[in-house]
Amino acid sequence: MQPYPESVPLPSADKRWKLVEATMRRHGYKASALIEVLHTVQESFGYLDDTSLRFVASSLRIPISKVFGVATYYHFFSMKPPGEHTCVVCLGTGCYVKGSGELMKMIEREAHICAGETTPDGKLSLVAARCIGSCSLAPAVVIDGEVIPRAQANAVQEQLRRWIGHDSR
Amino acid sequence: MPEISHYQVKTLTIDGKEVCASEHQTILEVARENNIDIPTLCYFNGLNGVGACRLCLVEVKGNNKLLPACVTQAQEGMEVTAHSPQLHEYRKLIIELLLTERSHVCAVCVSSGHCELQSLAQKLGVNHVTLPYLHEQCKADGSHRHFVADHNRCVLCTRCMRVCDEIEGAHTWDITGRGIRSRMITDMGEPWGDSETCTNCGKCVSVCPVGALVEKGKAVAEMTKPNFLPYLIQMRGKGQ
Amino acid sequence: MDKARIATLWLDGCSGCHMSLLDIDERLLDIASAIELVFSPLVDNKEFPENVDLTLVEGALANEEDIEKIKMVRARTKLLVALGDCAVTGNVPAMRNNFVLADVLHRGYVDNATANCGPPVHEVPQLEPKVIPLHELVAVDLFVPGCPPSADLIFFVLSEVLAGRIPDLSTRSHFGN
Amino acid sequence: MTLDELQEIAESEREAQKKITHRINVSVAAGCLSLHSDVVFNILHEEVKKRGMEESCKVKAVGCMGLCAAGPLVRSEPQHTYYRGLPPDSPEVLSAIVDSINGRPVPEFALSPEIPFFAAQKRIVLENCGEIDPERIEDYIGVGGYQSLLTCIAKRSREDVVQEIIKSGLRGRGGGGYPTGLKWSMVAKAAGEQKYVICNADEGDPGAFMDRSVLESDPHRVLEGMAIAAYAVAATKGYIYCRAEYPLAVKRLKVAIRQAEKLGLLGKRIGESDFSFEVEVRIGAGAFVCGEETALIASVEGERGVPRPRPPFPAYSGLNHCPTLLNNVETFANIVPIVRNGAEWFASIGTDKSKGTKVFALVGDVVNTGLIEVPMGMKLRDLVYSLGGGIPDNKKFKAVQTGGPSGGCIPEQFLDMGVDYESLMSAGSIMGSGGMIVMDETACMVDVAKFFMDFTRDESCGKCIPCRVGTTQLHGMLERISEGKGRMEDLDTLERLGNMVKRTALCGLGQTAPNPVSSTVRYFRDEYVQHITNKTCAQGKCPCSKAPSTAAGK
Repeated sequence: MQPYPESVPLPSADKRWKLVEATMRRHGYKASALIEVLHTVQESFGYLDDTSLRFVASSLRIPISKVFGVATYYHFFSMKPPGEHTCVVCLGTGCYVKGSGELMKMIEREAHICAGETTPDGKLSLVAARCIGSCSLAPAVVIDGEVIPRAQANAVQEQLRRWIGHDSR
Repeated sequence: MPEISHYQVKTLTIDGKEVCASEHQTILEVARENNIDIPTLCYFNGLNGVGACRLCLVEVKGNNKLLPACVTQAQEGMEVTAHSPQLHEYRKLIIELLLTERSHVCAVCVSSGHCELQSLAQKLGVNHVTLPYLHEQCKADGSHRHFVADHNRCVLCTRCMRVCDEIEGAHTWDITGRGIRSRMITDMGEPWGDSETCTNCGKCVSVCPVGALVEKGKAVAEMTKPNFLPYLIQMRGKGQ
Repeated sequence: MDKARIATLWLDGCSGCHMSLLDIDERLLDIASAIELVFSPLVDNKEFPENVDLTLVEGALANEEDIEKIKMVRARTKLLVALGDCAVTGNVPAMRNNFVLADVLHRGYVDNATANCGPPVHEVPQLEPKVIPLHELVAVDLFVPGCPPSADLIFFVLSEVLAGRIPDLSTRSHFGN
Repeated sequence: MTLDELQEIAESEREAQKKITHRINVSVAAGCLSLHSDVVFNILHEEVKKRGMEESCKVKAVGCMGLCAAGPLVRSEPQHTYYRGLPPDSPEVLSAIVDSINGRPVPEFALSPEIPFFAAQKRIVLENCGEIDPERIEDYIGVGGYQSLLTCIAKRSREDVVQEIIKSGLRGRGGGGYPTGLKWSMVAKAAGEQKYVICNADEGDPGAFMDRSVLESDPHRVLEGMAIAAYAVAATKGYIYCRAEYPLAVKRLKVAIRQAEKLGLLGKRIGESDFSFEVEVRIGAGAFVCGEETALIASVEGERGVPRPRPPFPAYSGLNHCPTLLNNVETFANIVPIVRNGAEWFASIGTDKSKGTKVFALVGDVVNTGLIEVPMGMKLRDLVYSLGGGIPDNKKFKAVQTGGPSGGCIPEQFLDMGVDYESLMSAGSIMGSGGMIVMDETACMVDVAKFFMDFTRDESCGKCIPCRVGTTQLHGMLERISEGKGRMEDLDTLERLGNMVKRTALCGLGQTAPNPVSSTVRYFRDEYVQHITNKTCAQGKCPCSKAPSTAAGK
């Protein structure tokens, strides 16, 4: 086995790198830990960027193209910083049948962004989920981590307007 | 090389023809030894098989699934059908799908006349596509000193990635994204010329079946690919 | 027996397919004796006639006029042949499909123009947003790919048709040159 | 810990339970939690405390009770009643409930356990859900938990356990319906020093949340099933591959693993035997195809979750090229009752070829949305109208979608069909993981087909051409039809291309991706034709219904 690549220095003094390093250490710096490590990076920094991917690649001794390939394969990983607030609309079948598609279109119109984007002022990220398993309380929307069961268009709209300063547009 | 005494000869039939296979031979290898032509695209002799292009699918009696000949080992008593009207239909449609995916314009391609996609279309009798063109937006990358990567012509066979990883050991190439948005990348998707890992060896260009990876300065139909197999066999022998 | 009524049509293409047709050279004489060329850029007929036995169409469908023409030609032709890659696949003309039409026009008539800036709007047919091969709009009876199809291939097609057979091109033809 | 020691814990747990005369179980599974059942729990707890009744009345946080439509759900015993839709913001109501525990239940919120939704179920997989506290291992041990595992290790041979599962007739609950025992015996017989057991908790089918509920409500049940499997096939290392979208399930699994390790029920030398089995949780990252076993293995290895050709099957060459047993959550959750009650008992439930029960997520246009477990073979009509309470607002039933993006839409004429693997297959759908989405007359089947093709197109890994380009083409065709730009020939092309993708795609995702299209074309051809010829969507769901109809043909 290869020795621990202790020579890879942390990218900066930011304490969050220690969390990333801890995950790698826990997994013995094995290449198979890549996804777990990327999860830690995203949890700690909110997203993945060049610096973090290069750091993880050299620490786990994985080709950089492969790390980038893995990071962009999975929809859960984001290569852009998230907005201040996040609105996840579930587009699972249960929710879709209950009108979440319309709900999403309403929010897209409201925020002037498409699913997967963040408003230019960085206030709101809009995310489409494949199914969050709240099918029996459809349509489900997750606002800043809190599940809103049987989401109503106007309630969601009101909440969003408070964030994105709709009137000033 | 395994010793002769390890060989266990298997008998099977391909398209009714009785053929012999040695241990660990794939259906495709046996077929080619016996001049039975099974079309392939992602397969490249000397690289690991991935069974991705699905052109080499064959019917095996007793199995209700079609099996990729390139990665399926020949078995004693197998009855393989490599050519049937149904398989021919499927193969034609696969080529059609590829032709609709990106911009395969033979008329302006440096590899025209030396392109595996072009000759497969001819061989299978694909003289037009019945499905609409998708016009996937791709980039062409001319940043490398010696080579050009035109992703509009890429068929995602991943030969470049495999040769770069398995033979050159650089692993400059990989895939980003997924599904219809999959793209081959060098390093972190930056221009090829900026790659820190590329050794400029040109192996990827040699194995590319189409005009996606070519040498610079070649005009239409000028880009021929060398016979890469002897080199691969030599390198495999050394490496393993 | 009556002579076969044959036409050729030139849409969005470079005329290379017609050149290749002429490259049949001396064999043209044999063909000429068996056919009547009723419409073609090579002859001086203004009107596409009715009851045409065979029409060779070069070029893709790129503007409103192409579309009108091909519909009319289809209605008046027994055997419609897509001749060459532009007619069969869209080929080079369709490479603009990767861009928005307005951008293409801007590039051609503004960015790279030295005089008379701006795309022409009068007395020229307007371009369609996307260039399409013939069969996306009308039924095509025979596909003869190639850029251009070789003279031999065109000769083969014509002689087969004149002999009353639908030519089997399955492995004779290929895209590109 | 030995079997005797385990029984001691169970005994003392049961003794402690006996002292409690009243219990109020509050569901804190994700569905009820999103309706603030945690607040309900706290208030009820406070109310009981206020009255000084903590000794005799236990307010317990439990897992899913199933009837999500009526959350937050509470069950009160010995009143033998459920409470539905309890308002978290009304302490008066909650206080009244505590006051009533010796008398008649508060009528406005009471719900009888005798209604068909509860009474017609047969709960085997879900038997502990809503009964035990998922974050207390003692609760699980109190209802006999981990006894099956330790009994197997102490008293039964590995072959014997495999035989038991074979005899039970249990089939994989993840979708394919492959006989579980056969899979186990393949892995057991496969040569290899290192073997793995992987639990597929990447419940990717949209509209399905059975596995989520089991993991959140009874995680130990799954762990024990995995450990029995590991014992039977001689594996020493296990992974649970769980979706990142299920944070609560991940949390409870991690808690459960820690608890079990602490008691020596997982980890090294389980039950003081030579058998060791360590379990780790791996979190998915949002790729539906990772539900396919070879893609899941690639993902556990830290790679792009892309399928590999089979053969070789994971049973012979799976994780790190070692023999690997892969089953899904519900399959593992069936193991303990089979081992406890015997194969004959299990085989006596269900139909000829589909044994046991199946958990379904009943969602969409149905009154009682939620989670149910019924014997295989129950009629679709009973599921929808009796347990499900029918279609809301007196609308007409149109179809039920099963099997997620790999399944199909089953029309009215199949309502009297008994639901099992074979019948669903013959109706052009599949069992899948158990999502059942009911659609009423307002659903547009072209729109539904487009929805699923959009899903598979987006989730296709892109490795093989038929799936990568084929799903995109199929989706494009449906899009054109929904925009009123379709042609009649498109219906044939949908079928021709669909068949080709089914036959030639590399993995299960591609091989089943055209199913939602082919089943809707088969049963609802009229609707397609209407979109094409009239250029309108009668249900008003498609873009063509919004633009003024331009009837002029080309």
